Amino acid sequence: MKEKFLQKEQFPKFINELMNRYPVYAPIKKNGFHVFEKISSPKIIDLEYSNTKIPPKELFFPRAETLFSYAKSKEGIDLIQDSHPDETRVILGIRPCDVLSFLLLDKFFNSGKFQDPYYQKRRENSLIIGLLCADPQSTCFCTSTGGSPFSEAGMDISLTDLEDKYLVKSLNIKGDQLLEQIPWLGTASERDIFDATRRAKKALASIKTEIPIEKLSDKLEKLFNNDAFWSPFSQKCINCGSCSFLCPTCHCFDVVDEKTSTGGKRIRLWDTCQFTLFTQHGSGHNPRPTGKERIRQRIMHKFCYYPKTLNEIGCVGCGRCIRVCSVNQDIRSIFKAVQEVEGG
Amino acid sequence: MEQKTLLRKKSNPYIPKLATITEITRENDINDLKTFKLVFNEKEHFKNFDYMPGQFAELSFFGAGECPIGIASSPTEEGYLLFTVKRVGTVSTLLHESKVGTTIGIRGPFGNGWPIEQLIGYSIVIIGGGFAFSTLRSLTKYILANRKLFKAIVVIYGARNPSELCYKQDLAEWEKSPEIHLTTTVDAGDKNWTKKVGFVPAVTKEVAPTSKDAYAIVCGPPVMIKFTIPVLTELGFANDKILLSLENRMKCGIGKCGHCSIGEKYVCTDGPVFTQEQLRFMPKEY
Amino acid sequence: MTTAEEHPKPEEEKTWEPKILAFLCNWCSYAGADLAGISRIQYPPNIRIVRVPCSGRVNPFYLIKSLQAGWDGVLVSGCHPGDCHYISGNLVARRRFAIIKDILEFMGIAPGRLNFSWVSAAEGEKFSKVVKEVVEKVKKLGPNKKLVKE
Amino acid sequence: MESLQNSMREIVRNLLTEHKIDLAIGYEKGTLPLRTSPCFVTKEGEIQKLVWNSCCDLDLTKYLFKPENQNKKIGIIVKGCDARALTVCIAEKQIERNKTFIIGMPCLGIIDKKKVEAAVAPKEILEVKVIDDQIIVKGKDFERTLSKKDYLQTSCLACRYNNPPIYDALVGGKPLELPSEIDWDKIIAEFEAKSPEERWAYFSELLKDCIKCYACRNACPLCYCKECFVDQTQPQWVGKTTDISDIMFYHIVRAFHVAGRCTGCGACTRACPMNIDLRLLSKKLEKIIKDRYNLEAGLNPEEPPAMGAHKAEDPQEFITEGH
Repeated sequence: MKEKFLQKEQFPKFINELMNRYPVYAPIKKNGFHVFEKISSPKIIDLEYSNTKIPPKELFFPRAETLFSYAKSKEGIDLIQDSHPDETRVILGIRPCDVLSFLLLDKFFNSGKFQDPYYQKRRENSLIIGLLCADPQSTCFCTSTGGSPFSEAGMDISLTDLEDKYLVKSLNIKGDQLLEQIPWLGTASERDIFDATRRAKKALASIKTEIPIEKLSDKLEKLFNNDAFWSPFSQKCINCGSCSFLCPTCHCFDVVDEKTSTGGKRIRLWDTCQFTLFTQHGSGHNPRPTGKERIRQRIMHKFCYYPKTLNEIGCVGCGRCIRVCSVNQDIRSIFKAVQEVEGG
Repeated sequence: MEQKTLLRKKSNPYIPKLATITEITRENDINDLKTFKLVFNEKEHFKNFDYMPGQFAELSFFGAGECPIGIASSPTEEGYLLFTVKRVGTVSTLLHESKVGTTIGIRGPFGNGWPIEQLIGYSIVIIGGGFAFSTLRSLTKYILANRKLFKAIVVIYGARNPSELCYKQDLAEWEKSPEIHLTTTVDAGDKNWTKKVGFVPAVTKEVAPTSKDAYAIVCGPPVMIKFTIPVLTELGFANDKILLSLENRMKCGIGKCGHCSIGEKYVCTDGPVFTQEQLRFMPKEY
Repeated sequence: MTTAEEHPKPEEEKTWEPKILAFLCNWCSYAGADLAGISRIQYPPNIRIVRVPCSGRVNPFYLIKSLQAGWDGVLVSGCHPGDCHYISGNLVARRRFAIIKDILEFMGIAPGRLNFSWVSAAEGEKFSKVVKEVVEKVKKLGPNKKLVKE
Repeated sequence: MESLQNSMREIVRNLLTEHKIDLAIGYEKGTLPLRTSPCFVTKEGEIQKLVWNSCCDLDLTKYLFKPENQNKKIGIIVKGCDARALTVCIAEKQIERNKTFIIGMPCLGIIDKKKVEAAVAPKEILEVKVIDDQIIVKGKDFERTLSKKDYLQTSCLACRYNNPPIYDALVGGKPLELPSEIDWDKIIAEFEAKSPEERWAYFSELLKDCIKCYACRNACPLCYCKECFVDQTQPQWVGKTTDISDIMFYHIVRAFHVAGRCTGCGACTRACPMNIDLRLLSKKLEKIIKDRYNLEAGLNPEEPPAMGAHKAEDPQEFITEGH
């Protein structure tokens, strides 16, 4: 019952049915790359893509988000919270690695003494239709970070591209309920499921990068004060924020106030540990004064601190940072160097 | 769709509670230190603001932003909060320029605070330098209000010059009190100064508080801390009996924004109070 | 050079008055403005004056920030070339202004929003004429909508 | 190419063994096709890592400003455009000429990886070979041969200084023929013929994807300020939000700050993760400076930068006379 198929020529019909019920977010091609956007028509969806430039974390943790506004009045100050739309939305076509990044962000934003209401609300209101990854890129290493090109974790429904059709698999009750609303979907045959399994195996085999992650955290901890280890990497880095801004698991933010003549608002914005200002005290003292400390922080945070506090690697192996780096700083070289230091 | 609703008392940790400045005390001659007395606009917010000495709050100056400030009042002082602010950045400058009656925002209390329960039954040595004495004032006040729970109380408080010593009224009271042994010192005295002249580490050595069943609690500029720790070690304080409060750049105060992280710890939620023992194993990124 | 889109709508046109921010050099144009005032020379009340120690003190930030803050036009006025109190501050200002003006106009800010003039302390009459000209220019352009932050 | 690479390595070898430099900054093979990465050579044994090919796109001048590279004698590999940027830095007294050994490379144009990637998208490039004027691109199930001249960096297409204007050693020795030219004057004139609204719309549309990662600033060899205006907080001139007005503010001021200094090396465009290309603006800047003051950046290390100088007779057609 849960495994259906969707002929590709019926894809627009499928999307239209979704759009009749929910706002739909899907990858579209813009300026030479893909981004997730709320779509106005099924035609603009482009699923022939490896992955989006901006990770879909943006849908839950936007680049800029108003935390609250305030208005000045004679009596003083009135705080106003912009209520987030309560309606459920569908996010379609997300890759497994990016969905795993949501699970990681869930652990971070929803755990601890305080929870993040903005992130939480958006997560609750989203239905995730994932697109399994038949053709991973050479920079992908999701299998090393606990994922896989056919991982369905975190999805409500998964889509597998079978050339002329999609295998549509519901993975939980939310998925079931959604598919019940589209009764005309055909039930998948044994053959469809067999094809999907074949593709999964092929995809898995095509990922060549293997990072021995066990003990990575301990090894990095020992390397913390080893300047000779970090300097070749910090030497190359120009400390721009592109790797962390475009990382699906980076979640640091800055908070700024914006003033208008009648009031203002408090906004949070993506921030990155690569910037000087990130840690600089009001006195001018900077605990991470140079690029070396900052690049070390990024690596340590993902591969040492994350495992220690949340018992997970803070990386989903999407390879975006490798592709986006203008000086070709390759995170895989850092892993390799960690191994070599220990081996030698 | 983008309906705007007035805030209710929903617990959104990013939304400040409104408060009014009811009193401003100028703390030093050069006038870059002021203590603000704040009162929540809605009295019930005091109930929800359940704090302990050593915790901090994020003060909002609407239109400019927030800054984390240690709470200088003690929970035993009811009906108001005290914050001593040095004029450094944008928000603190605007606070300094504000008048009584200005509405500001408070989020908090945040951080772990001084581990009071752990301190019960011990002698307490409080060592402070400059305006970093604020949360130590809170602690001293709190201990004095619960005096019977503790053994000897030694306070060593130093500043650059007599004018830089904060909370002069409290100091005068403590000086007379038999409950507490207070030593104040300055780096350079003036013609009215009759008390000690000397740096905090040297004075600590001189006062030589006993380390038997005692905790040392240190707060001050980095250079003072650097030279005071060896003195305490010499006096026999174990590293887990030395407590320090850290400061790092901070934005959210609730362990989400990432700015104040030191290794896997966040100063805002795991700190700001750490033992010297903990710090030994943490990166020196503070 | 301007198009219809920049013009205010007819009903707005009646009530709308441009707001112009003027950065005046302390040693000349500011005194010029003062002279205009003392001499009771009339000029439009649309300008607000910021006194600066020299036109060379005017950082291009000020000009962009003014537009961002919703001013409809900006005027920078300094000493005539050769008369600068600091010898050449006004010449530095001239290059800076030329570049920032060219950049902004290239990007689509209408010519006339950014203005530069030389007015000496003795030229009260000229100051009033400059202000009149600037106000007229900006009036024709209508309210500034570009770069304004909502 | 290969012989150029060999002579380059030979020069570095001599400099290192004769202790004329402590460090050589060049290019090494990248981990992805079409990429190279900066390479820091201090020992003779590392010289083999240095490469020279048509993917050496980075402007290495930036690395002279790194804290770890201060007080070192450095040999730096530069193309014509990089050398011009370096010249500006020397003219502005930011880099000590006598501590820098400039190894000039004759440049036949650098391949624009973004253009090549776009040509075969969404397919992934796994291998690239450049043979003379051809780029052979291979992927999982395809192979395509592209003509190099169609896939050069836009900045290369209008390059007039493919031989470094200053150098201590010039690999290859003789000037190269100029590549085909883009007529920027024409492009600028066409753009200027549009209405202000159209021009504003163009820049608004172009910049709205900016994520404010400041990669353009960090890659720019001329953005060497210890504290960038973006990071100034008292007052904070630039709003940090992603509001288009704040994004524009940043890019306008950055453009202003490189006016009369920008040599059009294209580092900002290459570094931009969002593929924003502001070259139209930087070319216009070049033209403004040339037209107004008859100056061209990065040709003469003795000449003060345009914005650091002034003349009594500077044009001032924009003066309001108050008629």
